[in-house]
Amino acid sequence: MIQQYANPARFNRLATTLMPWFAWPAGILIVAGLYFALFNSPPDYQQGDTVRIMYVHVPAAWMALFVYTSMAISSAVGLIWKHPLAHLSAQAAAPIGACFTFVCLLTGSLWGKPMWGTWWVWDARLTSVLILFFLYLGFMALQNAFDDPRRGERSAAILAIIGFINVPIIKFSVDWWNTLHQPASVVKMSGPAIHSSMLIPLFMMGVGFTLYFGALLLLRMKTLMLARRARGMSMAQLHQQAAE
Amino acid sequence: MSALTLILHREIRLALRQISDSAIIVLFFVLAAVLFPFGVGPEPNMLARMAPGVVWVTALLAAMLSFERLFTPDYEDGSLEQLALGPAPLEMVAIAKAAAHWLTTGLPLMIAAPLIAVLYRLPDAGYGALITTMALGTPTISLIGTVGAALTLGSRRGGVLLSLLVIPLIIPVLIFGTAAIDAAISGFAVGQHLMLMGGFLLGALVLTPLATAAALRQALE
Amino acid sequence: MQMISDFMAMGGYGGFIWTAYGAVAFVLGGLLIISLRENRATAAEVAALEANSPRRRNKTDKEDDAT
Amino acid sequence: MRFFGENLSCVRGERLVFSGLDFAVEPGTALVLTGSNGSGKTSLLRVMAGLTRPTEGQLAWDDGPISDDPENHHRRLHFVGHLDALKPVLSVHENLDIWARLQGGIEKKIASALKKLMLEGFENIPGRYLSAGQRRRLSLARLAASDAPLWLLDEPTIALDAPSVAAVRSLIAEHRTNGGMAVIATNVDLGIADTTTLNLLDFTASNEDIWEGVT
Repeated sequence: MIQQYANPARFNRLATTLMPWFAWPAGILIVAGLYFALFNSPPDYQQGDTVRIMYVHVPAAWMALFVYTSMAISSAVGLIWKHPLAHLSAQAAAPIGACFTFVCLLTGSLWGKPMWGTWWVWDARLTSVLILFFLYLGFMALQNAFDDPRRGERSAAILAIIGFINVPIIKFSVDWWNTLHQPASVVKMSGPAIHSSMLIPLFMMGVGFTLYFGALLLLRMKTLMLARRARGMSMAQLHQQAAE
Repeated sequence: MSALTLILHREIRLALRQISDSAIIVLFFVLAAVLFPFGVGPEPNMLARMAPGVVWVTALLAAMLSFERLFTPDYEDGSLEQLALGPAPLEMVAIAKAAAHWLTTGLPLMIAAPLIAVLYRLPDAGYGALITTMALGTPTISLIGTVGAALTLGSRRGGVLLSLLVIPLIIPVLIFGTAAIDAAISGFAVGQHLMLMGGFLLGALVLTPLATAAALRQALE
Repeated sequence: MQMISDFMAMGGYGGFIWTAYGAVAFVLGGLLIISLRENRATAAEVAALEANSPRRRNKTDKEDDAT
Repeated sequence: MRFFGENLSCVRGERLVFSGLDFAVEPGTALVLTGSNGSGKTSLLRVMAGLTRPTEGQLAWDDGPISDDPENHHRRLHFVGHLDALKPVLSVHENLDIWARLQGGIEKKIASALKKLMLEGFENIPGRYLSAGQRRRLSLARLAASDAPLWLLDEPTIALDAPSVAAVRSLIAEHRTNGGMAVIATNVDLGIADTTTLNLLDFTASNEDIWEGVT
């Protein structure tokens, strides 16, 4: 019987070996990306140097959606095949996704200030990312709202799937809402024309962030498995003392 | 169908015995809506401009208050267990609960909304749209809120948590609800908004019972 | 010196750009550090739990030698 | 119609509560689950009722596993847990009436059920005035009013006085004579004749939790 559940130990060993393979390339790619982004790419003819914020803002936006998608998929796997590790992967990914979303919003606002003169713009994409941020917070809050972690992870898994179905609906509604209330003065953030020399840092940072996510996900999953083991052991000791 | 009506009948009977619970929700809606003029000033055409948004947002927040009591009493006294083990599938129980919530909370809010709109001097053209959008929107809110109630069942601070989970999912309904009223006031076509809201309602009617049943099943595990 | 201060100025937008990059480094770096610290703390907790459950000591020793 | 389970195992709070458990109940038999607190009696009953999904193993009637048609399985059983499912605002009759009609419209059995549990004359009293014993008896009256062949009872005689325990004993006996079967989790000797006993402690796993070996 335990065989079927042996894989936490096996996965744990796998994670330990895989982590460096994610961490080092991530570090190298991000450092290289930073070099290209800051030193080796031309300023935008319109926006000047502020376009350099794009090299962190856009990859963060990609990651915000990518991590939420991975959470929805692993939640579905966890619920359908009742696989505890899938739930752990979603639980481990949530804070990372939330950080990427927060960074995306922050850099978006820092980019908006010099370009449009205000810290926050109710632009369709920024607003959708803001709502995505609430979906992340909702997931994490629900996850921790139960005494039994098993209950928490399953409720949060259902929420992740519902949230994932709603992301396109919210995006559509916000886009539509934004065009309806389009204040004439704000230039629609269509994004600068991507010059090839700008693509390199953008790509590097994107892949670097993804590998960073991979490494951190494995690390956080190992921590969660240890925490579950600690909980199991303390419950077992409790039971043994009760039995004696 | 009889199981659905039986459960619905039970819910209505229970709600009528504690009618004050739904009355409080409507009172909160009225109070919250009345507060805005004190904040932004009584200037008529600004209030008229704000009316659709204020009525819809306060109705939405009032509905949030009532979801925590939807499953918790049954969960605590064991009725939910018996309902889950009854002949009717849990999806049926979910629909009955959402319908009961709409009848005891959604409907009263829908009736109170035009009265609040009068306080805000909403232009006459807006009333028809207000009632239609509430008629399409409040059931969707009830359905999505029932999922939230099932998800937060047995959790600490269920009520506040439920709002955090459910409100982002209801934003599309809010957007098109208020947009429909604004369009009606300025004489534009309202059809597309109402059709979209109808779409949300049908989507919710089909999908949310599945989610609620799944949430209840794992809550009872 | 002139080169560096030009570069730092980033065409007058230096403040925004460096704050943006600084924030990214702070948030992602901070998350990494917190996760590492959490991992160490939980590992220590498990070790402590293992220490005072003698009956299972022989079993987990064999397990540790294996990995 | 035989109801049986093969190689069942259940995890509760990161811990394997029992594993490799088999059981079978035929019409007319009663299975008593014994074992110390936390040994998994309630978990096993909830697994049998279909509330908890076993992490391994299968439950089935003669005509197929319960997962094929959960509603049908639910129609065949009646589960009495620790909670009484009683609404304080509704009267005794109203409480019973809802469940009876949900189970299958057998209102006529309500009067006899109330009499069997010595609750006749209580029909119009609101639930909130009932004592713990009376609430328990009302929960058991719902059992008497249901015609499900399989009864799953979790500590049915808690908070019951002697006459009530006798009433429960005769209720189960009558149920078995008309071909019903019962699974009762209890630590108290109910004095029920020819029952087979299943001690949960024989199936407790080696207390190895699934996160073992994670370093």
